[in-house]
Amino acid sequence: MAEEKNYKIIQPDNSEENKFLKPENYKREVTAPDGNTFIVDPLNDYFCDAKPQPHAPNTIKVVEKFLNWARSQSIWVLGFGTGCGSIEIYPLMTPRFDAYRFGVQQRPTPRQSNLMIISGYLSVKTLKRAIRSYEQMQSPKFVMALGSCTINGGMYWDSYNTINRLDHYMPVDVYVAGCMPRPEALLAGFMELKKRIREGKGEGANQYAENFDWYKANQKKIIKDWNMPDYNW
Amino acid sequence: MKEIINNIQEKFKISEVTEQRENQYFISVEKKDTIQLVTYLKDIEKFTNFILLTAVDWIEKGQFQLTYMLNHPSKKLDIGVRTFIERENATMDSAHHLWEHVATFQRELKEMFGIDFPGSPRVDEPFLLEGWDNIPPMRRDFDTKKYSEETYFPRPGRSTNDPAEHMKKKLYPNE
Amino acid sequence: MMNLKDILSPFSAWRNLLKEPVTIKDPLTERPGAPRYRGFHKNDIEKCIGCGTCETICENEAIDLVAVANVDTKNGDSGLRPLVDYGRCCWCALCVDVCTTGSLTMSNEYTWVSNDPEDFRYIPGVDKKEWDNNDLGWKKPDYTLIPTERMDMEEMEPSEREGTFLEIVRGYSRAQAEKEADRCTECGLCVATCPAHMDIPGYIRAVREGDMEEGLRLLYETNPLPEICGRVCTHRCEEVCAVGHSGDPLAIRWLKRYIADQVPFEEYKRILGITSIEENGKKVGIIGAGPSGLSAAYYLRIRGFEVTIYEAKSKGGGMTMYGIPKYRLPMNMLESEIGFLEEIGVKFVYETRVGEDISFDEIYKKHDAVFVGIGFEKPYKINIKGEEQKGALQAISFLDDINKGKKVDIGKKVAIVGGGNVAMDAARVARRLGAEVYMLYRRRVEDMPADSEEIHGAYEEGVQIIPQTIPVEIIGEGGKVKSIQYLMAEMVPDEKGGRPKPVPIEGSEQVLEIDTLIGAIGQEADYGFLPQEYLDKIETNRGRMLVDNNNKTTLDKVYAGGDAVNKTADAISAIADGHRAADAIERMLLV
Amino acid sequence: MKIVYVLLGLFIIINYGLLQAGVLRRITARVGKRIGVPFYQPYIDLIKNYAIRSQFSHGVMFYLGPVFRLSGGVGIFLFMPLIFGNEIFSNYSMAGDLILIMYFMFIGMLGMALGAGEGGHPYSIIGITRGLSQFTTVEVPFTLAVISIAIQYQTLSITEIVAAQQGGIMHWTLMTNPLATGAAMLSFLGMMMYAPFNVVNAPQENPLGPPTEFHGTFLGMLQTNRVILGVMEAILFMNLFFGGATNWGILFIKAFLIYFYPVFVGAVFPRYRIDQSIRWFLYLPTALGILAIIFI
Amino acid sequence: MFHWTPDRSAFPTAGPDGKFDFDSHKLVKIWHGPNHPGVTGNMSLELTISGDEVLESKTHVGYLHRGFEKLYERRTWIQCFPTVVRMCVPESDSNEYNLSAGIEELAGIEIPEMAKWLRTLVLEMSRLQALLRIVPAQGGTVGLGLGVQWGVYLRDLILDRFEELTGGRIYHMYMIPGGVRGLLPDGFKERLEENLILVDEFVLSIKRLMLDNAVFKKRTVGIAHIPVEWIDKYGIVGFVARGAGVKKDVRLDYPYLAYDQLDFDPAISTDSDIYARTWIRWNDIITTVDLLRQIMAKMPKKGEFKAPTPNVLHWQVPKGEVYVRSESSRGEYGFYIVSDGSKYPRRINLRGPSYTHAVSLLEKMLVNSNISDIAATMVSLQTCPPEIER
Repeated sequence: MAEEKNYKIIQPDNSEENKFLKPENYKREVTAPDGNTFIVDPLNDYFCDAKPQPHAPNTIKVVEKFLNWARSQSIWVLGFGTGCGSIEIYPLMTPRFDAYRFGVQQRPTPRQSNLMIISGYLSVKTLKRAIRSYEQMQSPKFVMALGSCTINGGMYWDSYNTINRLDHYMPVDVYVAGCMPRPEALLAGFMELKKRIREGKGEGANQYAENFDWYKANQKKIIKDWNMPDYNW
Repeated sequence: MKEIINNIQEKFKISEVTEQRENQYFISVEKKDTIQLVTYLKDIEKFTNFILLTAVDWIEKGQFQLTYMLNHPSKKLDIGVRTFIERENATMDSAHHLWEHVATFQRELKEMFGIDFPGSPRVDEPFLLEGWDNIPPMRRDFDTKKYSEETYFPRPGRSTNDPAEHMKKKLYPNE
Repeated sequence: MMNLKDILSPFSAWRNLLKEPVTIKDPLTERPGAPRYRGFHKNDIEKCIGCGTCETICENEAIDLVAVANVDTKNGDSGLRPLVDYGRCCWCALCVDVCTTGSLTMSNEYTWVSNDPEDFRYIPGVDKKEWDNNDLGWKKPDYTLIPTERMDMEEMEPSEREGTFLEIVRGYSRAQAEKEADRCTECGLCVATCPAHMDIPGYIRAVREGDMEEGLRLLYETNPLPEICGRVCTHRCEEVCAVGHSGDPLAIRWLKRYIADQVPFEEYKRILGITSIEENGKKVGIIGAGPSGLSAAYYLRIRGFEVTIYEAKSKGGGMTMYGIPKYRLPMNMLESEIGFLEEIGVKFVYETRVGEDISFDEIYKKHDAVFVGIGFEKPYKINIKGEEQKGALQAISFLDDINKGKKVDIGKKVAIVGGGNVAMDAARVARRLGAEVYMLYRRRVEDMPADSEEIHGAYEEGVQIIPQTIPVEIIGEGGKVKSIQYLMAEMVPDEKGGRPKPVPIEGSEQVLEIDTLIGAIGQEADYGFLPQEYLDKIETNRGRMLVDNNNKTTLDKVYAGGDAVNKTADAISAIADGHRAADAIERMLLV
Repeated sequence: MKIVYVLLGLFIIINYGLLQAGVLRRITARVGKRIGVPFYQPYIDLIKNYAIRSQFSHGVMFYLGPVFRLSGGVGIFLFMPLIFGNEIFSNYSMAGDLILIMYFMFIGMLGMALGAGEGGHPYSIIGITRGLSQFTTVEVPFTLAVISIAIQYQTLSITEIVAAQQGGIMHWTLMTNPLATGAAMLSFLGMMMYAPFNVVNAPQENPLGPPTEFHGTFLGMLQTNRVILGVMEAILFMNLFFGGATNWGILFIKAFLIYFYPVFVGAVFPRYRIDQSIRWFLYLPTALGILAIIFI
Repeated sequence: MFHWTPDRSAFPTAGPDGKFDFDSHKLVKIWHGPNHPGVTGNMSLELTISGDEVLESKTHVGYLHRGFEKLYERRTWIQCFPTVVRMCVPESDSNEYNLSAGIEELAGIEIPEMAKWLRTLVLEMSRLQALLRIVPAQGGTVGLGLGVQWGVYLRDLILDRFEELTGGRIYHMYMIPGGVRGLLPDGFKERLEENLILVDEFVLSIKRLMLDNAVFKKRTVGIAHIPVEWIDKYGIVGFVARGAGVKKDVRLDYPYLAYDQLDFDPAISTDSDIYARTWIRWNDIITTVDLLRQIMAKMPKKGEFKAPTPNVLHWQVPKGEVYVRSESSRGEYGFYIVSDGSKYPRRINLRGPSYTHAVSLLEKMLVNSNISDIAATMVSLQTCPPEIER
């Protein structure tokens, strides 16, 4: 990519939401090679397309109940091992515990996944990717948090690079205690999640959309570098 | 091993020799001689296996200790070359030309301790952290607990009691 | 390059189609954790003493100590119980391994799922959980993270002890002391038990770190007679020591002694920072130079009071001087302690018995406050026939005479009546004088009020203890004791729930030939010095003065402490009394 | 009236395909010593995907991709005679339907290419590029085999080919033209995208490949298509090489066996790299196809 | 007939500043990870590709950075002991051993004989469970998931033995400074032997499925070749070095614990490609199983298992520095420990094999390789991000 400056930075105002903004995230007026100019807001354009919208459940109760049942029986897990707990996903998806029989499958892309397992501690760097993955997932989506680290920092409670509580950054449906939780405990977590989904309580996606500003403010407080790596797609 | 140490002592000014084990020695050398000594150990004494390069923060003395850990693969000897550099504006000569992986160590030291290695490839690129805007975290004057408590919302509602204090409060509050 | 075998051999995997899958049908119920599994915590709430060692070792600060309803704070039990935060715990079980009582364990339960992150905290044993009755799980293994064995104190061989009054105990060397101090968990349970509430963890830390001056400062904060306490303290702190639950308790007394021994007296003033005292012009009179009086004197003096001590005897120290044999407490220690007090300006008026040489009234009028530390001087009589004969002694006067250096002829066979520390001292002193010693005690050996190490020492030195005996008559011959007749007793449980009572067995009379009989069944205070007008105002209860929380008697301006006030009747309580009274006097006079 | 029969056939095929997928997953799970999913799991997955609440689009072609793909599958179905000699389930079979079906097999892939390209994810583009290249080479031996049997039977109508094979196992193309069958069955491995020819959506390399960005209803459509396409390709091979079916029972058995064959191979082999797989198809299967034409 | 090699002259090349011209439309930049099934653990590779060929690769780590070495400044020596385990997830016991051995060396503690054997046992079991996962995973990277299913099941059986012996499945926290935390439970030997028999069967079946598999060979033979000169240049250790014909094994070179009383000879190959490295690790399974049987036979039945240590609550390890190493399944695993004589360690630095394997070596190896081979290359180096980042 050409390094020459073909844009003009627009100075932001001194409002509260711009407090944590770094210079590279200021809005900018970019001049295209053909002479047209347009404004780029790195925060929006590079990270999140638009504020997510809440999606109401189906108004017909019976239908919603049936769909929730289907959702609970077909949980596609995003194959993103964020921390050490992911090592226990191996036994879970293999003969010993065989979570497939409970409708759990792994999916390599967030677009098709319903459940994100935050397997333990999240460093700031991973948190950014986890949030991006979470936002790419489609509603309804669920989050399962493994281990002490997601509840109150766990072993890394005083580390400068790991978050202490996950519920400040994304809505969590189920916590599983352990360090790390055994596969059985994870299965118990899946059962609890299924129960919640069937009861219609798995509305984390809507909760995220409704409190988007709060979540975003928390995230912005610690993620100093909002720039995504330069994808050219 | 003794022989090698003697050889080095003849050629370089070694300030301290510590024998940790029969086959593991640590020697201290001045900053300006360090890379020369490491090169000598690699090329002449055949300590061809570079194990690690790391820093220790001696904040009381205002110094960083850099340790180059070298290994002699066939004679099974380890030698740790220690050198002390100033903590302020710490810089050190780069050794990336000797082994390919030294650059990685130097990149980490630059990020975690703020020790500069001019000329080392990609030394300024962040290695482990992203968007870090505080002092390099491995420096001892960086308080990780304080930073964590200020930044990462520790879950409230915890409180503890010291047994002795508590018993005083309960059993003999007036004394 | 492809050979046929390479194409066909992978298909062998299809054999598994005919085999039964290895999947566990119902993992949640079929697979309990292993017998050693480190699952969720359990705590035996009765056994736990709330020492907080688990909290100290936890690297995640996952354990809080919290007060729990139904568990009272008492001696040796802080009343706190660990609360575990599973948002922090890493299941390393170090807390279990380090637990001093072994009350904390782990179950083999491992599933805990919730949607509320605030759920994951509980007090094991108090908040009921389904795994509370799980027998399996990690238990404290058969090893120790805190050394359980006390450093042996070097002692004089029992066989060498006869005929000498040299100190038995040699004291710790530096290495020994540091090793012993290393065992401390710094829980601080002992602080509450210590009558003087000394900062025991603090000075033990000072020993560990080799900082004797700091140690001495800490000692003097609450105890101005560490040299004495380091030797003869009843060390009730060691009874509640957390480490003692799974091994030997810390040798707290010996460590105290170690600190006091390390620092020469000349340095005290500098270390304690009392180079100059700002006088405040108030006067305090102290009756009795026993531990309580000395303690009060020290604390009052360093706060600028003018302190005068009236002592009937020729030397200070009270019972520690006259009652404790010198093989336990060498004379020079006491003298230097008192010398130090004199050095900082405490006035001693010796050989002045209040009520005889000087009237109480005078003292009361002359001073802004009076502290009474008269102790128990008057021994109880055994109250049996023949007690008036020659050769029937009282332990207190016997010990006093010995300490003064008088020769006492006790003959070849001596019987001691009683089972307290004084009796032990008398017995062991008598042994040192070369006599054959019999000890007659009403109850069983385990009921003896004396310290176990005293009993042990007595046995070692060859004192023969005859328990469950009730002396009936002293048989004399020519006005001199010849033998003692006693009845054997049986222990009858007390209906009211008190300790069992000895009841004589009819017809079990036995006679023991003796040359000397020493009675040591207790003492009482002598209030003879008080004029009647004061005696009326000072209320007493079973021979002890009634005092309030500040050690103030019912008489205005008069404070009291020591044996004459508290039941425990040991030096450390007396010192605490003195300190408390000093504080109260300061409050009364200065604030 | 025909349309009702066709819809009925489609209904049966979809249900059969879903059940077959479930059963096959159970079978492969057993090879891995597992129990595996319940046999009705594909139904639930499908319902769940259609029930996803939020959708977003990368553009018009992103919508059309799955539509194209589904129309490819349905197109094959429309022109494929299912049951020989049964008027109801012969669909829109006609004289040149073999050509049409081969066309529909490719159009789905092309549609997918458009959709995946619009999706913008580099991995879906890499995946679809691989998919197109591999499918092109897969088509080579298959086309040669089809030409061979077209020469053999002198027709391009599937119904007639099936008719010519009636009268016992010895009349099947398998027996009468083993070379063409061989070439076609090898290319069938590539068509079904099981290992070793599943580099298109190899999870360890380009997570999922073309459908990376597809979600919810889009993914549901792709899944539906996958079900129809898989079964229909098996039925095509059954019709061309294994004597067709005269009733549903035979159809289910034959289709299952034919479908099982790539699964059988795929479970125990790793995947080829794209260049290796292209090369592989251009060696043995193509040679067989050429021989089939020569020795017809 | 169809042999074709890419015409490298037509490839885009980096400009004088070392950067690529992305406007040429001949290049794509892709991020391989962290959310990608093909990377080992949570790390990512920034790849510049042209077609299927990688032109430049950069390793990005730090997704698992927890700042352990910083945390040790605040933790006493004993508090480091549970923490240090988390530095490498798939094979945690090397950490425990290194820390304990380092502390023991500095403090001059000799551990009891029984503890030595138990540690050896645990280290070998740990190696076995790591290999049971990673060897079939090499097949998984090229699309053969079946072996993983079998291997992870057996690994789980070994984890059961771990649970029985140490009380934990993944993080055992067993080798406490001074010794270990318990003796073998009753019947452990028999149960372990039962599992080892299953492993024996597995060794054969994985050979039939994977090592004797035509397609697997096609995918791995000759791929990701490491020349022998690179061994010192990149600090290559363990099985990767052995794959290139240099016998490096800490157990042989610097015998520790009871290894000098055991008889073993790790496999060696000169092919230095993915297949050779897989084959070596497959052989390592056999070696390890054999070692475990030797250990169980030679181990004393009873004995002290922990040497007395000072009170751990305020243990001041004497001043000094030491480098301790052990052989993990990935190669030499070293701890550099500096004590300033206080309650807290001055510095504990981990040097894992992945530190060079996954960064400088991988970056170099991936250049001009096919993107399909990246996952296989990474697993063939057995990279483990947590030990790079700590």
